[in-house]
Amino acid sequence: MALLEVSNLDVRFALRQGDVKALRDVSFTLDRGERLGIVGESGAGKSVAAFTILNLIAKPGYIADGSIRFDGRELTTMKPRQLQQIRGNKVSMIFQDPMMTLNPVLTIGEQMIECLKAHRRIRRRDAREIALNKLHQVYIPSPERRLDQYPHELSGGMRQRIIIAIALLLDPDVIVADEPTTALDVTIQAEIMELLLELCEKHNVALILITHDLGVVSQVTQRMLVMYAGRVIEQGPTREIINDAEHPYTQGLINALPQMATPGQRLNQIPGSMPSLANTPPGCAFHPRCSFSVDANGERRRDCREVIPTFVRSGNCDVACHMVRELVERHSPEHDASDNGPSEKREAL
Amino acid sequence: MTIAPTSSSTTSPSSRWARFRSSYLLYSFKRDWIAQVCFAVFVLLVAAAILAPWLASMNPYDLAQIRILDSELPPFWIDGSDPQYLLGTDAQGRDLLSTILYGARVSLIIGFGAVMLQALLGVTFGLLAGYLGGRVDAFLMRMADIQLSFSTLMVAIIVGAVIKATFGGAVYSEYAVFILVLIIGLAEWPQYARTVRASVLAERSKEYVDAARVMGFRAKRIMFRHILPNTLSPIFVISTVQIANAIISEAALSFLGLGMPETQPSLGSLIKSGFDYLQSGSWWITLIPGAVLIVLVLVINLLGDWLRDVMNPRLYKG
Amino acid sequence: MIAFLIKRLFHAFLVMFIISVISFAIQDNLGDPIQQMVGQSVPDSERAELREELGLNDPFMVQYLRFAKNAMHFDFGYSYFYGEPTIEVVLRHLPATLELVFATTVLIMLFSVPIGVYSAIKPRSPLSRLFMGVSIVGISIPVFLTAIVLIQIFAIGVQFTPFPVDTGWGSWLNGLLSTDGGMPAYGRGDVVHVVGTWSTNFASLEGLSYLVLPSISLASIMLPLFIRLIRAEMLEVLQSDYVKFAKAKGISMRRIYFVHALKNTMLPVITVGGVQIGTLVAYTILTETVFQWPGVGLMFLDAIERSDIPLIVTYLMIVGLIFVITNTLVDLIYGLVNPTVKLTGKPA
Amino acid sequence: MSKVRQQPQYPQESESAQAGDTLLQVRGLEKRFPLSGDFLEQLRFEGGKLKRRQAFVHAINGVDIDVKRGETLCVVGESGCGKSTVARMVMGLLHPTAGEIRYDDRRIDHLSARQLLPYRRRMQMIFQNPYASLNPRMSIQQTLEEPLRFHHPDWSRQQILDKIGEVMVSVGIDPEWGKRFGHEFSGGQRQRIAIARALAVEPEFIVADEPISALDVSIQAQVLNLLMDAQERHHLTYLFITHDLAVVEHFGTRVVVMYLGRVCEVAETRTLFDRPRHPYTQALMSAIPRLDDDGPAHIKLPGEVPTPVNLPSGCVFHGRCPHANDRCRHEIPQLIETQGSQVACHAIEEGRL
Repeated sequence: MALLEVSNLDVRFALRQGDVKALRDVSFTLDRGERLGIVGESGAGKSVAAFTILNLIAKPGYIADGSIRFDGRELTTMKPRQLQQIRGNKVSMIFQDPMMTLNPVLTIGEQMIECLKAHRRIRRRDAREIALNKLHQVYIPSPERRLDQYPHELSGGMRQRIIIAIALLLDPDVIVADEPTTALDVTIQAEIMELLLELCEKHNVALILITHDLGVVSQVTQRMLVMYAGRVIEQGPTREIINDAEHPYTQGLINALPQMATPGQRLNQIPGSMPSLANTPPGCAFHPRCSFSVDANGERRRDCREVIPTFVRSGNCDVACHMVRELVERHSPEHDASDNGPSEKREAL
Repeated sequence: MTIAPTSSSTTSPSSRWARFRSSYLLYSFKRDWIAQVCFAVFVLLVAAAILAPWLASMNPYDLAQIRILDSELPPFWIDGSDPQYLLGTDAQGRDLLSTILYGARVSLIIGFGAVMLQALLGVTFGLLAGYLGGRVDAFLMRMADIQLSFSTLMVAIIVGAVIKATFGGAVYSEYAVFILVLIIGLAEWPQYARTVRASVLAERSKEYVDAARVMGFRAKRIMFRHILPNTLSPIFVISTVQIANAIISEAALSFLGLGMPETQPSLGSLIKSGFDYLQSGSWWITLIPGAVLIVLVLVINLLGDWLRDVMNPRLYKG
Repeated sequence: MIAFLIKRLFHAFLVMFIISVISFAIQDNLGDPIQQMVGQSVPDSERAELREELGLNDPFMVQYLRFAKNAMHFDFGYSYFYGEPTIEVVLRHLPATLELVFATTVLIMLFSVPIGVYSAIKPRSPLSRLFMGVSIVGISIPVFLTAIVLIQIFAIGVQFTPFPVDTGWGSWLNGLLSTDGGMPAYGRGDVVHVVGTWSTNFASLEGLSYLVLPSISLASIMLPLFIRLIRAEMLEVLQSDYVKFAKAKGISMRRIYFVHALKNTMLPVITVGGVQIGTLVAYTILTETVFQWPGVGLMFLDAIERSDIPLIVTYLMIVGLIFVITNTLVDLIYGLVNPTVKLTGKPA
Repeated sequence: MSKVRQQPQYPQESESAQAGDTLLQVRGLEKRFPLSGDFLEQLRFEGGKLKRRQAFVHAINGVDIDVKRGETLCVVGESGCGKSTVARMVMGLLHPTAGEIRYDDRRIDHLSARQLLPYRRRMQMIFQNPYASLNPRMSIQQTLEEPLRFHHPDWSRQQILDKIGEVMVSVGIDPEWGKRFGHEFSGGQRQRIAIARALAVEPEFIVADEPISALDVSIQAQVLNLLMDAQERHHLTYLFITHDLAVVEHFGTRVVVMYLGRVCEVAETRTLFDRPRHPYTQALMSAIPRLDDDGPAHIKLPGEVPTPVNLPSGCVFHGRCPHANDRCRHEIPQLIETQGSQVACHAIEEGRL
């Protein structure tokens, strides 16, 4: 059984224009010790996904449908008190901006010890000992001194290390890291990423890494999801997707990287921009930007325009694309091959 | 390759009126009944005050119309009232309703006048301090700080007292409206200046200002054409609150005897003149104008609150 | 730390200097001591002599320096009306005002924090809406009107008889809507002498009852401001990343509200609020006038009526000193409470 | 005041013959910002005495840069290395503390706003944050119209409208949308409009300060392509500020690597990426996450970037450099020519590296 099982998750934000669907029909699993990347551009819903896992989505956001099972327990319907016992204890989080994540008026030690005391019956002195030990693990120089310092006395890289130490404090099963290195400088980024990878491997902690950086995902994770306009459009082993993406959007995203083009030549751009979540096109959300969805007559394919694609298995990956389905079905005689996604449904928009 | 704007669902707004009609301001006004009621009451009060000479049954400034024998008559719902005086009369036998209408007019004139003066001073100094920075900024803001730490009411009282002592009570009464506008304007400009400065600083650090500088536009053009329009919403919001404050300040000064004379009463001086008769049971002389004052200030404050929520500007705290 | 203190002290001196210049300018232009010292009958030549003797013909700067030197020793001359040193008159009235301000401050602190925090934590609850509604009404009522209404209701009494008096329920409802009055609303009542010019209202129940209406009406102007300020700050803090992170750590909501959020909320409240407490002294002029409270505010207003210039100037200087002291204290407290200020004068 | 040059439609065409000559020359540029405000804040308590000490942020500490006509010079470095400060000084948004900036062989850093005016048309700037670089109270039409009216007071209304239409089409924005306001557009579209604003006055030189950092990957590609198109069409010269080495590799003609307000290395893009010389350049390159696994092993730098308030003595990089020796701690290295690149490093000069 998977450690974390997210199925058919729908998250909405009740805004004054009506409900905005931030996540639609998102499903994935995470095994013990596995490292999963969630990739997408801004507005794809990846951060919402990160916060939803711990049911931390704040009003006006709410989980409209679906389930999140952690270790066999359903998190979406769990009582706040029980949920509190899982947060920071079994599943912990790392936020994007280390400058904003630590409380400016509490010492580092206080913020570490309170976390231990919230989850264990433990004496203050012992808690301090554990905190110190964790600071050692994240290679913070002179950790004793740090415990009595305030966040503003430390640099961004140092703070992110401390946040990683806090995330590891109670030896969690899963760490959810929401763009943990985006706010940092390139050289610091690489160090933080390496540290995170090292610690996850050493302690057999599963990692969900939310990022927009394909390079980071390809170096750290084993499996990845690609999100577009609130939906997962492709998922599978990271190497396989990076080397041979099936979905036109994933392909476009990878090909748009400067390193994929000859220096001095034009980059392979995807036209247009991601639709806002309040205004997603019907059918496949990517179809207005997709260069493959045009049929022989030069018109947009009807299914792309009208039908939301479901997952089709291609190699080890699941892809939500009508054209990929066609290709796969043409090549395999058994049509019922591996349609393990939810049944096709039309969405009125 | 051309690209349509993201919000292609909205129709292209062409005129200012069309833009206003599709604006969030109007949208939220239509949905907020408190704002609607407040706006209606405010318009009603302002209209009544402007039309006072036509609405009022008598002119309280005209001594010939006052009948001293009719003094301290209660409002219509209390025994012993005279139907001629709907809300009763004050201690000098003036019709209270008429006096209130005229008084509200004086209060509103002073309120708006003082805020215009404040805005003139505050926006000018705030813009200068924010855009020029350096010593100008340090000096202006230190002055503002000192004045604010002394509290605006205190400054107003002191300035009022000095003017009264210099020119004497008679002159003071004669030019009371102008003096009060001056006093309240001088006392409260720092609020404006600090708000404007804070938002100028925020705007100035934005890249569109750099872009304008790179284009070679002169400082005056950047200040007035680029920065000022973007600080309008905090100015607008603070203006509503400041009108309410100015009306309260005027009332307080009048109550202390530093405001409008009793022959030309504002709401504040009406309250003051009635206060002496409170113990003798004639509560209406002080409490009815008081209620009008409260309603007037309350609706302005509620409108200001609503505006702040809608426009969501960065206001200077404190 | 020492540089911080010196900076604050220098700032305080600067403010006092400006206040003293203004005060002196008022005295120099408005007060004519000769007029007060001698009668109308004294001929002009003699006046001129006296003028010379008193140094009133000296240049402005010389006269100011003399004024400042005397001011250092709290010597502001004699009151025209009382005929005694102004500083003594002020000191006699000061305890009454300070006690009123103190009682008001206690009221504000007691109510603003719990109400502000509650309405931030539960912004949609009916009780929060009620608090916010009442607070905006409170802001909109001038302090002297609050005082008048309080006097009408609790001192004079209100008789409402909208229900039939002869039925049991009717008179019960009428009784509910009516008040007997009787609360003391004029002056300080009996005070207990403590030391020097200080007599206190806090020593007896009787004395305290005289404080009730004035302090409530004085609090009515500040309390809503504080409630709204605390609520706004708290709402902002609750949106912050570090509060979200604390939630993700599994910390109890109680701890998040009262340890993580409250301290960050109170930092700006200290700076803004501290200054406001200082300005309460200014508002005492209004409450003291309504309640005939024998404090410096009432004294100041009388002095204006009587054109008692030396007394006005003394009041300005003393109140200015009080403002400066509160502001400096607030800055110090802020520096001590906020770890990001290293007391070097700038945020780190 | 220098004479306003009469510019033909594309003035660079005649000048492109001289491609390769230096358009912008920066020499010994320094910029420090006072850290403490007024006199009182400079007081420090030292050894029982009060002393006045002015603290500075040493943002730029002696930078030499040459931009050749027609090229794209990329300036890379981490936050706080001063790359944006250089850009802003070149554009006259900040005044240098020391050093000089010459444009087309004329010194421009000490000119008054009025004297700079003729250069404003020739030099333009594109900014990082597309959400802040358009005036929210002006429509796109107004945004584009204002610079044209300002710089071409003699143009007729039709001429101006034609020009606006032309630049809008050239950046891929439908001229029909001119009446709309900035907030109605997405980030990528706003950046296009900002580029159109810069192009409208027909500059020959554009400073782009992290123009794509705030954009999504797929939009970055669009904007980079647009910048390359514009360069080709108008023979533009770019000073391109970025922290993204992948973009540099693709886009730059030459690269300047900066660290803590100094230049570490200057080289042709190909040379730099094939053979990074300076230890910092090497570390920086090894830190880019690559799609493939065969990138160079990550070189770990000890410590973090020091604050520019207390600048390290000698080589600014010595605190984190694995090859630093005593000389590095005391002597400031100068740029030296070596194997096609200019490097400021004692270790390389001494042949230790």
